[in-house]
Amino acid sequence: MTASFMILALLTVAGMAAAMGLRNAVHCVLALTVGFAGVAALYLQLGAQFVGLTQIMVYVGAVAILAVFAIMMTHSPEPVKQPAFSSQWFVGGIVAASVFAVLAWAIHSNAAFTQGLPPQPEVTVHQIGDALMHHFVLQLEIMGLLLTAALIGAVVIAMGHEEEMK
Amino acid sequence: MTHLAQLAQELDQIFVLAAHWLLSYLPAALQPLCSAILSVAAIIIVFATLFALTTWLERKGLGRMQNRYGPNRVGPFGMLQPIADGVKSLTKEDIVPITADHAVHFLAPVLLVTASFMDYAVLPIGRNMVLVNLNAGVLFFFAIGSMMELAVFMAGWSSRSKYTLLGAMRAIAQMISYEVPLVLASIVVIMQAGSLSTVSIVNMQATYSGIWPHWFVFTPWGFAGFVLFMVAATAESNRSPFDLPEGESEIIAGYYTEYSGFKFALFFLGEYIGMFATSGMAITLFLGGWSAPFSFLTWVPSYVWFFAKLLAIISVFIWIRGTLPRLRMDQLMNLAWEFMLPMTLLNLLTAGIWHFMPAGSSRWLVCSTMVVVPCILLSRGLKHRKKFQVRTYHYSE
Amino acid sequence: MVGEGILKGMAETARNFFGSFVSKDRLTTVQYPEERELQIEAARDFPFLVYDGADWQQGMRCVACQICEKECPPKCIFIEKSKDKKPDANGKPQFYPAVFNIDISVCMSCQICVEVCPFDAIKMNVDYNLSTDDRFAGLLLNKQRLSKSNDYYRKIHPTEATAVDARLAEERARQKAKAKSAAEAKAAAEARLTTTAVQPASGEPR
Amino acid sequence: MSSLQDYLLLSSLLFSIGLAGVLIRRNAILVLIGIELMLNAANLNFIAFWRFGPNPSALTGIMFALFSISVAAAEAAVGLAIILAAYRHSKTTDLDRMNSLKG
Repeated sequence: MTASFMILALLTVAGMAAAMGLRNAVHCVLALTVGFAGVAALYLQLGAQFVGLTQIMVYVGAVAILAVFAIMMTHSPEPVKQPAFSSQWFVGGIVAASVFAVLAWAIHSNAAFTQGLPPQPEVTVHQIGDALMHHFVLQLEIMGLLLTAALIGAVVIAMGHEEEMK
Repeated sequence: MTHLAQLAQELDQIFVLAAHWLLSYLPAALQPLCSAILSVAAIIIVFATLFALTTWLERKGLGRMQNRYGPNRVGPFGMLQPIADGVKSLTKEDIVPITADHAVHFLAPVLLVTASFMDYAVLPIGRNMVLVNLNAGVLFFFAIGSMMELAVFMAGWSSRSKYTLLGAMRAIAQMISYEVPLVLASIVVIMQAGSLSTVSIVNMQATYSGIWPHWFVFTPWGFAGFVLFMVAATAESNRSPFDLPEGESEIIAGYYTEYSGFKFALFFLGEYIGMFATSGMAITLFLGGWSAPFSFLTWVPSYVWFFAKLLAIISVFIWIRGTLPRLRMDQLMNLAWEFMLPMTLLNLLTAGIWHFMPAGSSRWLVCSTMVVVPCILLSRGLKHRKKFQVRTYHYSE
Repeated sequence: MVGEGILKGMAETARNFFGSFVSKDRLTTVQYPEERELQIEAARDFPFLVYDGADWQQGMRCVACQICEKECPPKCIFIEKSKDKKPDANGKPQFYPAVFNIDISVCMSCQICVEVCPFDAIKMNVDYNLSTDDRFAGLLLNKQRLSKSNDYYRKIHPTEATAVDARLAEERARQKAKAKSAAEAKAAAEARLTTTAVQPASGEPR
Repeated sequence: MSSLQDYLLLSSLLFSIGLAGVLIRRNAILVLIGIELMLNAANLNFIAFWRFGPNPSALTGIMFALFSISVAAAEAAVGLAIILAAYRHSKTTDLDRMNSLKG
């Protein structure tokens, strides 16, 4: 375990935990961006430069901003005095903790995962583009279709009815 | 003759050689770290100085356009005015609203300035003068640029004021809307260059046929892309005529209304640094980066050309600011989605056709027509639409 | 086509930009501390107190009647009336202001104090170089800082000052004549009382 | 050098945090963000397996992560739009109070 991995992992976990634990929803989103940036840095550390930068662009630049907008648009004017957590929070906590316990046990018991880092593969953007255009072209087209459908669907759902606007 | 050429080359690489010479005195283990620190420090100092110079130039230029003198008291021709402003903002009281979210209020300008300085990591400001030659440099640039929206939101939200929140919402809406044409306009260059690395994009343009360079701006799609990129860049950096987020007459100063003293100066700095970075990216993508405009001028050091182009673009920014009035919010959004977006998409198509047509005058004719005619038709159509003139107020009923 | 108007506007600003270097007439700026524009005569900012003669304490016109203090809308004038009387410029014993302060950070330059003053003692100044680094004491003008000579008044508002001077001179002449006639009548009465009257001083214009 | 195990542990921790958020938060938007967290954890796994796997030049991990990010972006947009529509209907984003299925 290297020092840089430790720092990044701590940053990511702290950001994500704060995102799920803080009271103020906007603080949650701001903490979330720290977590996203940490994950992006881990991608960069693993040599996946393109994915890391895409992660920053999509998550920090778009998803976080979108969430912030949604929070501002659904903000109730009076200060909310209710608890931030659901009434069955301990059930959820137990479920999450047990999931982590099982996963950690499974990972820990598998000796195949303790191997060291293989030499850094040279991945250029050119190769990614080639792969997208040749081997993965059908998936790319489906993705484009999905994104278009999502765009139109989101606009239609969020737009509401004309009568409601007036 | 060879002696002269060697001298020119040494002058070109003088900063690189100086850095190497300095680092050679350090132990080998420390060299990569110290090299990075040296480059970062150089970038910060150079562009902070350029920021100071630009504020002076802007105030002088705007003054002259309005038949005034501009600052002329501090130093010769008022050139020390930025220093006086800096001292003033440093000694001013730092007022934080009592209801503000203090941590976020403090972090917003820091994040903005950090993000805008990080943009320079991939800009080649001279031959062999780039901080990191990332394989996905252009993507890095836009990813970092999208972080600025978050800083703007933090500033606007944490101040707990309706003006800052309105300003931040305007700014984010504007930045998101114009990021689409900004990225789409630069994609034509990536298509042609076949690379996301800024260094190889510049290297590709630094060749000459006859005396003319192969800058991408000297093609139909390149020129259209450059113009669209610059319009979107103006909106991205909240410059006039797209300065709605800080429209003084409506919302005081937008998202940094509640900032004072040095934090206000940081916002100012961040905004200008961001503007230089986007201009630098426009130079890298379309204007040939550090390459000379004519083949017989290649003996001039490369960084001189970069900064000459940067200053030229800054002057145009100032000129536009002195000329155009601010847009209305609906005009701004309509321009982005109804004019810029179709034109950038069309430009993509044009670049593709250019790539597959044989070189010659027919290629020029077809591609120019493909860009110019839709531009004229689209702008005429939008101008004659009645929707632009009539405004209805939903909330007054 | 979009862009035509923009180019036209840019040409216009460029013309102004270069024009301002070529012809000095375009520049409307006055370089303030070195050059100053002539002030129009009716200019005003804050009030001052007028005194006659050379000594500001001796010739103070103000008699501390406190009308201006009562009339001042933002209540920026503070007057403390003296206990004793001192002879004024005409030699007549009058009350005088022991304290006369104007807080010019409060004053709104409305000139009501000037209009209500029956003694032409308070007038409007034109001095605008009043910046100070002490915003409390520096902007509270006391009696000494407020006092300006009548010559100064004549210099800054010539037309108005001439009218005021003429009126005051007339009034003083009348008073003097009145006093003189009263004295003469008194003398005559005394003369009549002590000796047999020869000729009463009649025919003096009243 | 950190091993694959460290990355997998980290990603399972992130997944659990996201799962806990989904299960215990009341705000619908934060629940959606919890789902994004779980997707991120999965992406981290993809990248880690690609990097430590036997054939990194095949780029499959990177491709899967890229597609996954795109799907996540689409999901966030649609999900937030649904939350906005629900908010317009029930005037709340509190999941404990959104307990009616009537249209």
